[in-house]
This record gives sequence, structure tokens and C-alpha cells, in this order.
Amino acid sequence: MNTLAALVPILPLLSFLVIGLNFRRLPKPVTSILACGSVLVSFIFSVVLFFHIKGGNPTVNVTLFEWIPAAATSLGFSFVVDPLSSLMLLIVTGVGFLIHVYSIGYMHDDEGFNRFFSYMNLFVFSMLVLVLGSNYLMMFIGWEGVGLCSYLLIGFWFKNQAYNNAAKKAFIMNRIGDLGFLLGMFILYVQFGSLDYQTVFAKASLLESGNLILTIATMLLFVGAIGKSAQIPLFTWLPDAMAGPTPVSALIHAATMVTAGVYMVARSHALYILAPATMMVIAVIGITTALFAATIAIFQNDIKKVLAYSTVSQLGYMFVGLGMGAFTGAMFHLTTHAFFKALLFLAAGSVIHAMGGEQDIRKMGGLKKALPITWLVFLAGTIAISGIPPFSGFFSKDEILLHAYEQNKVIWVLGILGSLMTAFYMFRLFYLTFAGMFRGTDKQKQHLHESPKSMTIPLIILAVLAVAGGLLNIPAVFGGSSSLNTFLSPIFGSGVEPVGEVSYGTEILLMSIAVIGSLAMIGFAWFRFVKTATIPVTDGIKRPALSNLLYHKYYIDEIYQFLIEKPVLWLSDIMHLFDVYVIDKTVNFVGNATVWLGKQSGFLQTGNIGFYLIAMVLSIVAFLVFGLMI
Amino acid sequence: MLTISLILLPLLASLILFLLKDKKGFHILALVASLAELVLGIVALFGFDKGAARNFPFDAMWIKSMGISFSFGMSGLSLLLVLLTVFLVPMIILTTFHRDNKYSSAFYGLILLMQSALVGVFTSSDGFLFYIFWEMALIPIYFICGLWGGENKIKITLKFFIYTMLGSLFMLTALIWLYIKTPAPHTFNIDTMVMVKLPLGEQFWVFLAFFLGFAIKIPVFPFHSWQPDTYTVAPAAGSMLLAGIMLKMGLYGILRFLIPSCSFTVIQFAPVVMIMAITGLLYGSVIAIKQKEIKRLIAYSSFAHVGLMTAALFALNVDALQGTIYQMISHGFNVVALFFIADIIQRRTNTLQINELGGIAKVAPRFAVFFMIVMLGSVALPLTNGFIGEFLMLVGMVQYSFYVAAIAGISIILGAVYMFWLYQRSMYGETKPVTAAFADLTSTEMWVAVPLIIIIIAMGVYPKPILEIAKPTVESILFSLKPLKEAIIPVL
Amino acid sequence: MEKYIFFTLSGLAIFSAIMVLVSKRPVHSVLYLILCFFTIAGHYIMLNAQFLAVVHIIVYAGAIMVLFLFTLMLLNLNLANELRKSILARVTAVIAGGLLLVTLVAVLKGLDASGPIMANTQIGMTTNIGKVLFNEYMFPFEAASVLFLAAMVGAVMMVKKE
Amino acid sequence: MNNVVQGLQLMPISYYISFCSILFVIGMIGVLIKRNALVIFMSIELMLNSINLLLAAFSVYHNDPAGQILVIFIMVVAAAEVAVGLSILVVTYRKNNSIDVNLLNQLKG
Repeated sequence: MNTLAALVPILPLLSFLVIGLNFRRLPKPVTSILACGSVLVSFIFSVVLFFHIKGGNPTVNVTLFEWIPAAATSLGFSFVVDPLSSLMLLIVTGVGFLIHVYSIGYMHDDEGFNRFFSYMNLFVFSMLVLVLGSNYLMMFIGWEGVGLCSYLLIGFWFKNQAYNNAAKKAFIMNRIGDLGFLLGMFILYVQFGSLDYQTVFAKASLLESGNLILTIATMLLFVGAIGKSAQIPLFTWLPDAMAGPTPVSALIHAATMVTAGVYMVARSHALYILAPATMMVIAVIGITTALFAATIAIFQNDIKKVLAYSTVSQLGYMFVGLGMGAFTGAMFHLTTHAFFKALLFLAAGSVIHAMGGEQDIRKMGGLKKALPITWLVFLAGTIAISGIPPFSGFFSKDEILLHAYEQNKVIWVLGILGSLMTAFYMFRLFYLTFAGMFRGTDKQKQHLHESPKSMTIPLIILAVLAVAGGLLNIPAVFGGSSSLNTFLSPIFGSGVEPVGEVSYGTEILLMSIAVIGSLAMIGFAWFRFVKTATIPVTDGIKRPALSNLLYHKYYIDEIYQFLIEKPVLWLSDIMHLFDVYVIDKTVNFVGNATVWLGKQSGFLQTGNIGFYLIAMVLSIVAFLVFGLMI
Repeated sequence: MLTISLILLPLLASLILFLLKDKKGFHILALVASLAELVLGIVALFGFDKGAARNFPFDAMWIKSMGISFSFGMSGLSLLLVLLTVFLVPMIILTTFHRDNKYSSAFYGLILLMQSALVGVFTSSDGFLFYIFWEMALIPIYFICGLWGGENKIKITLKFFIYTMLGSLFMLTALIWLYIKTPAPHTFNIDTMVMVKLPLGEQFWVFLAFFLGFAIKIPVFPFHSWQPDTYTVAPAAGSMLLAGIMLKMGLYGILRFLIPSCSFTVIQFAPVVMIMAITGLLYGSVIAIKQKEIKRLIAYSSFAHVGLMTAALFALNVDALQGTIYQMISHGFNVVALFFIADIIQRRTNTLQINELGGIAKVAPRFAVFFMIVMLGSVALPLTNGFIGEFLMLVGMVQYSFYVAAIAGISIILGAVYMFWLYQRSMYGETKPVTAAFADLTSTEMWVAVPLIIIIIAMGVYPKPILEIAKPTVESILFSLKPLKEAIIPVL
Repeated sequence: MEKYIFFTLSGLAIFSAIMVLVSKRPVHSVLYLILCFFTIAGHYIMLNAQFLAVVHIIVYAGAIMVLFLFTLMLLNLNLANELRKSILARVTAVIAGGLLLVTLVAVLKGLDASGPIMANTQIGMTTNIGKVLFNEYMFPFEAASVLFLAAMVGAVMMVKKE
Repeated sequence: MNNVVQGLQLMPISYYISFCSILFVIGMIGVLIKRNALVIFMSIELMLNSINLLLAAFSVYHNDPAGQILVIFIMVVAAAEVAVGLSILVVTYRKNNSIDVNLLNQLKG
């Protein structure tokens, strides 16, 4: 069982090396088989591991070798497979495999085909290391490795400088988060003398709740999560990351990488429970991001941008769940989100593929006839994300809202508001792309064709998962066994599951409020975009103030530009001038001063003998007088 | 006996090369000599036993009356630095093997002379001898930069020479002061000199003199004005030697002389030095962002890295020192690789202005991959050599004081900013006419690039052996500090 | 009685020294200088340093002054146009001289001026000087002869026209 | 002639000191004032003589012949110095047709 656990991450690494080293010569089919094959095998192993864990066996620990012999302890290069990480394993390898198959078709005519798959495999490897790592340092390796791969993949078409800037921006923002994560890690190391989860959690549990050091450490770790999972304030990189190919957005910016932050918080729940202040901060940031991103998404016109902002808002929900202590709820939402968001992105990809690269929804419309399968799966995804029963989104979001309701009514209200907005902008997107008249150019019209088999099959599988995802954790109120809860309970142990306190009646009531609200919003969206077929305003025309603000993403990018980038560049100029003119000049000054001094004493050599004689006499007199003085 | 041959071999080779006067095939001779030295180094590595304080000792009385002995010996730290030198010099020589190579045999003679001086510095266990090799190392680099440098090379090299000479004079005074203070039959033996218990007043001045000498060499913040110019003006091999190995002499000096001899003042002044070093760190990184020219950007980035190393040195705990020693070695390889890349770009496009470059990745993928890996190494991405050093150093500094480490941490972000900015502007984007004909790595260049990549990754994945060798030296250095440290160091 | 002799001799010497400076034409100053040398010889005799007195007259008055006169006449330098230094230079010179005089006297005053001893000390006599000169100071004496040789060769070489 | 001054009383040394100092200073002023090289030489001679006299006085005073020996050697040096000095004077005269000391100012800083 140990070798199996070790093999899961190693396989993608091997395939990365094979493809990476001779990406010039490998023919396309060979690379695709190699890449998808390695991920598939890892998936199979993960399934085996899953059943092994489900069968009640304890966690699987594998230490490959002793990595850094630091003073306090030696940090090992070791993996652990327990319920939480095996769930993530399934998501990463499962959804990853589907996306790999999808991208064979999508990237078929791109000359960087081999390079693309080598990066994708490197990404899967780093994600697996992040998930399987048994100490924070291993997680950090995955953390930065994933950041690097997202940089490589966003800037995949590196010809276009704008894409490169987006990639650089993503990496640097991740790096800011990583700094927070690193510092949090250091505090844990200094405080508990080790970074292994077991030892850290064991020692942490001895401390009293609200302990200052723990709060700081958890806060800093959460900063890392903000950077990675694109929460306020470090979320602007995610929409720009849409510059990468669509499978990349699906894999990295929907299913796996961005959920790393959520996984990290869930993994160190033992620390977070002892730091209620951080939990509140997480909840607050989560809900604000959810609302903030939802409002922006309403007015976006690029299909991928809308989905990006919806990802940010759904991540906000996950963090609300974590903030409320509903760790299983958050993980459940993470899983379902991975399914339907990957589905939505891939469907959007096939729409873009069909439209010959066009991403502006104002130029689409009426694609139902041309792309029936994409239409169907897109609809399934949209319904799932809007939280309409019996689709998966409903169950996962509802569980989070339930916990929110028990803990803090205000957050629950905001949560409901957010999910209404989600329903609205998702269906707005759906209707604008598929319903109504086709607004694109004629050339695009002929070019419209349904995506090839290799792309539609993953879409269908994901659609099924998006629909059936809810079965994983049907709450007691519907007679379900909330199987995910039981599965994850050894990790989250007692966990914070005050479900019992709220009677079934109120639970049903809450759910119905959310559902009816969403249905109303869908109706309103239908009315607005299908009945009266209003098309969002083209860019040139003046918009009413509010929608203009939202369309320009609250001018966040410009603000960051102004607040951070400009001062740093300005500072750099100043420092450079300071360096050249002050420090350099002082050193040169010292040099020149000695030369000048030499020149000055030159005036003594007048050449006039009389002067010399007098100088001699006077100095003798001075000496004698001095002699007398002493 | 081994240390002596490690020093004499390159010395002999350089003499032969000087006499060769550009006869055919002197390149090969230089390469063979440095490879032989490499073999010797590896023999030393295998023959090294961690227990003994002083490996391969060699003692011979030199000037009896003054108590100066011709003695050598390798501690763990000096073995690692000798290995760094021994690994880097063949690569540096290999980087000069290309078609339009205008270097004469004297050039290689100077490189090998410098190698022997550097090995001498790292292995001598006699203060006087240490100073001789310290100065001896300065002379060849002066000629290398002065004769084969870039524009207005004479002025800049002279400034560098005098600046460093000034530093080493301060160091000499401190050495002599310690010499006088050694018990009756005064001796220059470093271990006895360092054991001398100086009263506080004197210790301050000795600290100041030593620190000034080493600070100029490293360089530390206010004394760095010679560094960017010299690195830019020096020929590729020159800046590799300077940045790769020479600045390690300063750090080695601190570890070998400063910390053991004036330990109390070191603890007392650790915050001051840390602030200086960290200002240098941030200062260097911020300036590097707006640099227009590759070599100057690398110079500032190396200055920033070195700032972090010096700061970690003064955190005075096992993790920090282990991290610094490890970073010394990885920084050596990274900076040599970076200068090699700058040299390749300069040779193919004969411009180093970043905005004139673009789209090289399209034309030279192998070069782009090599540049990417080296960049990741210097940006300290996990699984590269930079990360281990950086991680251990920051862990050490957190144990010293959290806020200092937090500020030093910012350099990781800034490092990523200017490195990725450099990579993007030169590698990605539209291929400019200048970079259109950018030939990919030739076989000789591959001979340098591939080993460097292997070392960067290997040191990142499996650092244990190196850290094991460095551990005894770190322990012995900190052992003398233990009683003093309890009273003073503020924690967190 | 000796006091009078001493003072007359001193007065004469100082007067002639001043005249050396003041006189317009160089010949006059040479002659005054010779006069001054004679007074100094008188002093030697007073000190009973007879050998010195004689040698002094021969060497200085005889040889050196003759050289001066010789040069004077040869190069016809006996022209009246007195080269005048600027007033400022001369005033500073005099002040410097005065200062030096004061300090010299002040410095030497500190000596333990023990009382006068009888005049007839014999050390000044030729026999005594001779004995000492050729015993302890043999080497300097020989060195002096070499010095003379060097001076002569130098003088001749310098002035010889190619 | 051997003891012509048989009964004479020696003057106290301070007289000789002041007298010789005066002579020395006069010689020195002469050197500073005069622009005529020849007179400068003469003043130097004067200074030397004043020193000789003082030396002789001290030698007699301390009853030690070394003083007088030294006087002899000073005379030797003075003679040599005058010889060389005058030849330099002749050469300078030949070069710039005058023995004015101010002309000799080529060695300038």
C-alpha cells in the first residue's frame, strides 16, 4: 500500500520528464497517451487507496527520504494518505484525467502540444505532492510548484505580452500569499519544533483556545490561502489568468489549485478551532469575497471572466463554510464545485472552440441548435451551481448556509443574497450564449460545429458527476446518511457539527427560501434576456454609474496599480538614483578629496628660495619655543 | 598533504600557462589542470572524516621568530568552499571555449592563480598565511577585469582594487592586534588567535576592523558601491569568479574570525548588522526591478542574496548558519549560471539591454529551459538549491526575531518580481530582429549547462550530505557563544 | 681688564658683520667680513685656543676670502646696482632673526653657568690638539681629506666648459 | 707665544653665548635679506664662524679638546662648501647672467 501511495505522484512526474526532455520529437498521439495514461493510472491507484482507507484501515504513511536535517527535527520527504487527502486525490486525478482527455481535442492544432502536456503533468505532480504531503514543508513544495505551473500554463502562448503579464501577475500574487504561508510555517516550527501534522496538532491541542501565537500562525497561513485561493484582496490574478488555454482554467483555476487554500485550512482544522478570531476573519473574508465577486460577475461580458468571478465567489462560500466550522461542508462544496465548475469551463471551451476563439457573449446567442450536447451539459452545470435541488450544488451550498444560519444570522442572509446573484448571472450567461438570436459574424456561423467525441465524452461524465454529486452527502433531513461526513469524521473528529440543534422543520424552511429565491432570479433572468432579449451594452456607450463601476471590476486593478506597482517602481528609481549619486559619489568623493588635498599642499612649493629660508627659520623658532613650553 | 597539492597544482599550471605565450592548445591545458584539481577535490571529499576538527593537516615552521607557521587544514566549512571553487573553475574555463574566443594564455593563468589563492584562503590555518592568500586572490582578478573588461574598465577596476585593499588593511590591523594579544610566544595560528579573550573595549575595535574588512568584501549595504560597476565591467569569467567565489571569502572570514574572536560584541552588534544587511537586501532587490541591463540586474540580485546571508549569519543559531553555508554554495552555482546566461546572450546578440531582447524562447528552447531552471534556483523555488538555503536561513532568523524574518521574507517576493520580469522580457514576447538569429546552446555550452542544472536540482532534492559536512563546523563556532548567548538574545 | 678687550672685540665683530649686510658694493662687504674674521681670531686667542686662531686666520681670512675676491673680480660682479628684496621680505627676515635670537638666548640661558676658570688652560695649545686629533679622531681626519678631494673634483667639473 | 694670556681671566660663558647668538642671527638675517648669492655665501660663513667660536668657548669651558677638534672639521666642511658653492655660482651666472637668487625658481610645486 505504501508503494502505491508513493507511485501516485511519481507517475505524473515521470511522464513530465519523458515528455519534457524530448518534447521536440514525440509525436502527438504518444504524448497524449503518456500524459493521460499516467494521470489515469494515478486515478486508479487513488481509487484503490480510497477503498483501502474506506475499509476502516488507518492512514498510510510513506517516508521516501530525510530531506532537510534542521536543528529541531529532520524534515522528511514523506506522504500521508488519510480520508481527507484521499478525497482530494480522487478529485485531482479524476477531474484532472477528464480534463487531460478533453485537452487532447482542444489543443490538437496547437504546435506547443507536447509542451502543454508536460506542464499539465508537472502541475498534477505538484498538486498531488501538496495534497499528499505529511508536513507543512511538503505542502509548501506543492504550494509553490503549483504556482509555478500556473505561471507556465497561463503564459503558455507566450507570444502575446499581455498573457505574459497576466502570468507574471498570477505568480507574484501567489508569491505574496506564499510569504504569509512561509511565515506561518516558521512560527509553527519555532513554537512546536516540528512541521509534521501529527506532532503539530498534538502539541497545539495542549494550548488553550484563542492563544495569541496560534492565532497569528493561523492568520498567516490563511494569508497564504488568500493568495492561492484568490480571496480579497489577492483575487485580481484569477480573472486575468483566463489568458491561458481553457483546459488550464478548468483544471487549475476551477478544480484543483484554487482549492488548495481550502484544503490547507481544512487540513489544519485542529489549529483553526483553537483560534476563533481567525475563524471569524475567514468567514467575513469569505462572505465579502462571495458577494463582491458575484456583483462583478453580473456585468462581465467575457464567458470565461464570468466563470472566473463565479469561481472566486464559490471559493468565498467554501471559506464561509470553513469560517463557520463546517469543514465537511466546505470539503463537500469543494468537491461538487470541482465537478460543475470544471464542466462549465470545459463547456465554455467547446463554445469558444466552436466560435473560432470568440469569447464575448454579446457576439454569441442561439447556439442551442448548433451545439446540442454543449447546451445540455452547460444547462446541467448552471442548474447545479445555482443550487436547485436535486443537483449537487444545492446540497453542498445548503449545508454551508445551514451552519451559517446557526452561527451567525447576518452571514446566512448575505449567503442567501449571494446565491440569488449566482443564479441570476449564471442564467444570464446561459441565456446570452445559447438562447435568442445568433449575433456573431457569418463566417463564425458556418464554422459552428459540435466538438469532437474526445471533448464531449469528458463533458458528459462531468455533467453526470455535477448532477449526481449531491448523493455524496445527503443530509439527514432527506433521510440521507451524509456519507461524506462519516467518511471524513476520523479527520475532523468531533468537528463542529451542531446540526442537531436546528429542527428539521426550520432546515426545510431555510432550504425552501434559498430554492424559491433562486427560481425567482432564474425567471427574472429568463424574462430579461430571452423574453425582452436585451443585449448588454457595447463598450463604447456610456453606462449608468453603478454598472460601469461593476463592469470595470470596481477599478480594483487600477487601484492596485496605483497603490503598489507605481510606488515600488518609483521607489526603485529613487533608490537607484540614491545608489548612484549618494553612495557612489561619497566613495568617489573620498578618492577625489585625497587628490584635491594633494593639490592644495602644492602651493607651499613656490620655488622662491627666500620663502623657503624664512619657513625654515620660523619652524626652528617654533620648535625651540615648543621645546621651552613643555 | 592534500591541501598543499590542492594549492600547488593550480599555481603550477598557471605558471606554465604564463610561460606558454599563446602557443596552440593552451585552452586544453587550462581545462585539464582544473579538472585534475576537481579530481583532487573529490578525493578530499571522500577522505574527509566529519569527526576531526582539522582534516588533512599540514604544518611547517616558516618564520620561527614571529611564530608564523606554514600550516593548512580543512574544517567542514572549508572543504565545502574548496569543493565549490573546484567545481566552478572548470565550468568557468569551459564557458570561455567558443569560436570568437580572444582570451590569451595569461587569462587562464590568472584564473588558475586565483583558484590556488582561493583554496589557500579557505584552507590556511595561520593568520598571516590567510592574509597573504587573501591579497593574492585580489591581484589576478584585478588584471582579469582590468585587461579584458568592458568600457572604462581601468577606472572601475582601480576603484574596486583600492576599496577592497582598504578593507583588507583594516583586517590586517585586527589580525596583528590579535597576534599581539596571543600568549607569550606570540603565534599567528588562527585557533589560538581566536581563543584570545579580549577585554570589551579592545573587542569592539577588533570587531569593527574585522567587520569593515569583510563587509567591503561581501559587500554589505553601505560598502557596496564598487560591486555593481565591477560585476558589469568584468568579463564573464571575471564576474563569475568575483560573484561565485570571491564574496564567499568575506562570509568565510566572518565565520572563521569574527564570530569566534569577538563573540560578545558580535552578539551585542548583531541587530545593527542585521539592519544593515536587510536594508541592503531590500535596497538591492528594489533597485534590481528597474535595471535595464542584465549583468547589472544580476549584480544587484546577488547583492540582495548576500545581504540575506549576512543577516542570517548574525542570527547566531544552528539553523541560520547551516542555511547560510548552504546558500553560499547554491548562490555560487546560481550566480555563475546567471552570468553564463548573460554571456551567452551578449555573445549572440552583442547587447545586454533587456528591452532590445525578446522572444528568445521561441528560437532557442533549450536555452529557455536552462534559463528557467537557473532562474527558479535563484528565486528559491522548492526542490531547487536556493530554497533549502533560504528556508533554513529564514527559520534561523525567525528564532532570532520574527519581525526581522518577516521583513527579510519580503525579498522572496521582490526576487520573484525582478527575476520573472527579466525572464519574460528577454525570453517571451515578439522575436526582435536582434534575437531572430539566436542559436540554441552549442555542445560546449551544454557541457556547462547540463551539470549546472543537475547540481541545482540535486542540491534541492537531497541536501543532507552537504548539511552533514557543515554541521560540525557550525556546532564548534556556536559552542563558544553558548554561555554568552543565554543572557542577551531576544527571542521572537 | 679682559672685560674691555672682550667687549671691544665683540663690538668690532658685530659692527663689521652688520656692515657686511648694509654695504652697497660686494667688495666692501668682503672686506668687512675679513675684518670680522680677525676679531673672531682675537677671541680665539683670548680663549687661549691658539692653534684654532692661527688655523682660522689661514683658512678663512686667507683661503676662503681669497676665493670670494677671486670670484668677485673674475665675474666682474662688483656692480653697484644693489638688488633689493621687497620691504615686506626684509622686515619679516629681521623679525624672524630677532625671534630666533631671543629664543636662542632663552634656551641657552638655562645652562649652569658655573664660574670662570683660570685662563691658562692648555687644551687649546697645538701639541694637545695634535695629540688628540691624531689619536681618537684619526678616521674623521682621513675622511675630511677625501671630502676635500671630492669638493675639488666637483668644483672643477662643474665650472669646466665642454 | 705659548702663554701670552697667562694671567687673563676667562669671561663667563653667557657672554660668549649671547655674542655668538648675535653674530649667528646677523649672518642669518644676511642670508634672508640679500639677493646677491655671493653675500649670502658670506653670511653663511659668518654664521659658521659664530658657531665655531661658541664651540671653542664651550670646549675651553669644559676642558674637553673635542670641541676644538670639531671646529677644525667644521672649517674643513666650510672650505669644501665654499668651493662647490662658488662653482655653482659661476655656473648660474653663466646661465642667466646674474647671481640674483630670485631667478632660481624653476623647481616649483
